[in-house]
Amino acid sequence: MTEIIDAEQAVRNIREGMTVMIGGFLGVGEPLLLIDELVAGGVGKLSLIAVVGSYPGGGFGVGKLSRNRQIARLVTSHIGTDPELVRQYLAGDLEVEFNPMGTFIERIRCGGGGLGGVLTRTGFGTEVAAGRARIEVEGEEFLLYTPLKADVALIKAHRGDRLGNLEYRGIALNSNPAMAMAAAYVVAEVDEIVDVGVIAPRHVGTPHIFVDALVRGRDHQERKLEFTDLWVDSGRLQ
Amino acid sequence: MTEIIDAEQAVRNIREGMTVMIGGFLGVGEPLLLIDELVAGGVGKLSLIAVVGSYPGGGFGVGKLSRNRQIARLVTSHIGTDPELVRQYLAGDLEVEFNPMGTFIERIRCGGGGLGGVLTRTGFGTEVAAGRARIEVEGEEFLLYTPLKADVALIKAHRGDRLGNLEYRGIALNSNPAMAMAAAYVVAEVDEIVDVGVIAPRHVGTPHIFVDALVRGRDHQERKLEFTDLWVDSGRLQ
Amino acid sequence: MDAREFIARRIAQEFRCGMVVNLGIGIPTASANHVPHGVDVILQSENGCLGLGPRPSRAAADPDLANAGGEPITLLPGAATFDLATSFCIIRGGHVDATVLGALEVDSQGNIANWKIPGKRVPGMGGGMDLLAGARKVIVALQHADKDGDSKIRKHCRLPLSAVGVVDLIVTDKAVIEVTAEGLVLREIAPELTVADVVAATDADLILPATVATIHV
Amino acid sequence: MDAREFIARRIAQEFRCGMVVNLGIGIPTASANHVPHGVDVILQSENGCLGLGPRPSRAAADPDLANAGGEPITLLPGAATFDLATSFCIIRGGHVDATVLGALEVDSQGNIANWKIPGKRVPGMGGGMDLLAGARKVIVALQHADKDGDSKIRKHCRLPLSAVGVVDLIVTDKAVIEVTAEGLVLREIAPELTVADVVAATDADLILPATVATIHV
Repeated sequence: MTEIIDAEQAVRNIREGMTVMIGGFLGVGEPLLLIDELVAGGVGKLSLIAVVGSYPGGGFGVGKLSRNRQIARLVTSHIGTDPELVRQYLAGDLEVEFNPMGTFIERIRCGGGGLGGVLTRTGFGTEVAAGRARIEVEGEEFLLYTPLKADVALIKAHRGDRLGNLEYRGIALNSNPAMAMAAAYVVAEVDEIVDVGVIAPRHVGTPHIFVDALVRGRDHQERKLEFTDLWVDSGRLQ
Repeated sequence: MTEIIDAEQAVRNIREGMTVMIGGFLGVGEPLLLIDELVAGGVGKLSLIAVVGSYPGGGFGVGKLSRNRQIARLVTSHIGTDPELVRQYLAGDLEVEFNPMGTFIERIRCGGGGLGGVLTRTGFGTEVAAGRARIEVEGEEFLLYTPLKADVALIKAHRGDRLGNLEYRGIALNSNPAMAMAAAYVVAEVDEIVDVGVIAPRHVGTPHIFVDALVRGRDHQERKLEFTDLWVDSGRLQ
Repeated sequence: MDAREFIARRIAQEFRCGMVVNLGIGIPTASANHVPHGVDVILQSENGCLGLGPRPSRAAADPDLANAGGEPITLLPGAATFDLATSFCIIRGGHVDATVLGALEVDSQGNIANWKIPGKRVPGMGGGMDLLAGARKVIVALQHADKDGDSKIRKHCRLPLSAVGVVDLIVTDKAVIEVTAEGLVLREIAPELTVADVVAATDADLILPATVATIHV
Repeated sequence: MDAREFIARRIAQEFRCGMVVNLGIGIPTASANHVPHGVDVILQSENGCLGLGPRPSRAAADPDLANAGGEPITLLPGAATFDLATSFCIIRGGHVDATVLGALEVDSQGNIANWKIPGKRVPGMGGGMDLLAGARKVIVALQHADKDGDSKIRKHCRLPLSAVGVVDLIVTDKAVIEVTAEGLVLREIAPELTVADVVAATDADLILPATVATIHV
């Protein structure tokens, strides 16, 4: 059963040392309100699973967690947009496991979908292949990556109905649907909460059975202002 | 580039001995018009990949291909609904490779998605595990299944736009989106063809880059009558 | 009441509010008709939905909506549809709380055979093996004896297995049997039977607890 | 014209109508601004869309629409959005006709290094390794020399590789070089240069065909 709670309650279950997946991609589709609460709570030594780092320049969305030094370990595909992550990594204060992005998301899908791992050509002949199991299939070798799961996933969708069904919008789904399936406790931040039946069955991106808690975040208009400021200030929008 | 053609043209590329994927599940989401044309053309010795057999009782949808003895080899999860498939299989006239349904669809997704294979617990301790490679991942063993691809996929969607983007409806998507990615030549039968822009980007189930040809099939109302008759005649609808 | 309805009714008593349940074809599907009022189970169909509703009227039947047996269905408010790849992530990933499946045989080790009779009946496993491997609880619905009167509850399955050591509960027209690490425990018997009747009708050894309840349906 | 625009303009000449193209951040993305009129390429963004349009106005900017560099985008009519799992099935599965990526170094074997400078710069590979492994054609956009004047077109890459033997075409401010089984073939040179200039500026050996064209942008 999905409960509708506030952001502060939703992150209360996250304790030091836990593995937390956070959905989104450079701010877009990130649960910004939940991240703010996680920063406010200050819980440390998190093992974070996030596809990329902060919006370029740092300090936005998941970038607030690195700035607040709450991450001990990071599984990701890219940290270059977050100077703070790069600094902590080069200083040896942060352990980072780099994954090709397609491998990263597929590992999460395997974790949620009960598959034993990912077999991919990506990375052959590079240092990411070092020490990794190679599996021969029909005469060709593939690298084996293990599934990823988490204690908690903080995800973001456009709308949620009162049962917990989620509808995504634009390209803001990115890593969210996969993470929704791969964590023991899943919190979804949404722009609006609607009555059951408003989201048509074929427009449900994540079925309610995966969603433990629903949190009303900023609405679409508030987010439009927030991203417009972000984009204009960083020279990406005229 | 997707061409809009008729059903007869669309199946003309299918030649004896080819591997053909056909989407759908017991009639629902099957490209019924394309199957009719394939039966009319009579091309034989097909290697068919279809998740299950005919609508129960046989002779409907893909069941027309078995009745017309066009299938030499079948990769599937279930043939029990089609007496003709069962008969040909028991007589040794048809080679059948049985796959657990979840493994079946994941093999196709691997074929389309460039992954090396499926690692699954399903089937351990059963005869489907016999002779199959076992891969140990983090101390647990998984069965390895190879990817599936095809020369041609015949799929079915609700609507297609003039570019070839497909929108699915109800539960009729089933195996269609995966098959769309895994064949060299993909034909989609749709209830209606609409202008570009009518299908919103987030409602596209299969992007047009996967669709080589679009065929206008029976419309929704015609299909409703066809399925009502089927269901009433077989005692599944009052 | 016929045996099939008896079994379906007893199985429905296993359902709890909010459970995600996948029902096999036949008796398992029929059990949905007997879910107690106020218990909302969420029915999953492996061909691609969560939130299966009752059968449609002829007017409401939709050519794009059917269950895994090919029967027309409705979707309840709050339902979700998805493709097979996602459907089996749900199933294999442990997100289905319980599956109810028919079987040819089950045995003392929790093994189940339900996909073929070599040389005779070879329907295929469909989604059954994935459900057996992935569902958190496996309930098997079957008649206690086959048509020759032979027990389907075996010491060891004779037919090709569908999964090893996965069955949690066996519900037949004669008994409810729990599969434990120690073996099969007889929990309930049909009203007209004695414990001795059930033991005699069962090939597998049954562990008899202090109290064996009577099935009420 | 600055070197970056020169490279972007030349790369745009590689595009053909109907090609599915993924463009990396920087010069590759800029090449989209120079696609010849009438050539409709289908731009894929690995964070989840096909059918990327021009940048939005402030009024049209949408917090749910950005490219893989975090920049606001529009979607063209006929666009499609999807999650990362599907996006990388498209990429790894060979459904992207061409990718254009920046690089730190490329070499005679078609190897490419573009994801880290050990101990100094460690951004990570992002979606780059998957694009290199999966795209049908790999075009590399880079300045011919680094800021110390050192050639980035190497006999052998010195930096950690991103992929082995995948590069098809190298476009720099000085030359267009094709990667073949025999080695690097010099196809075109910048207008103000001679073949000798380019050979001198290149660490890798260049195969010189009978005619070397001049780049027109």
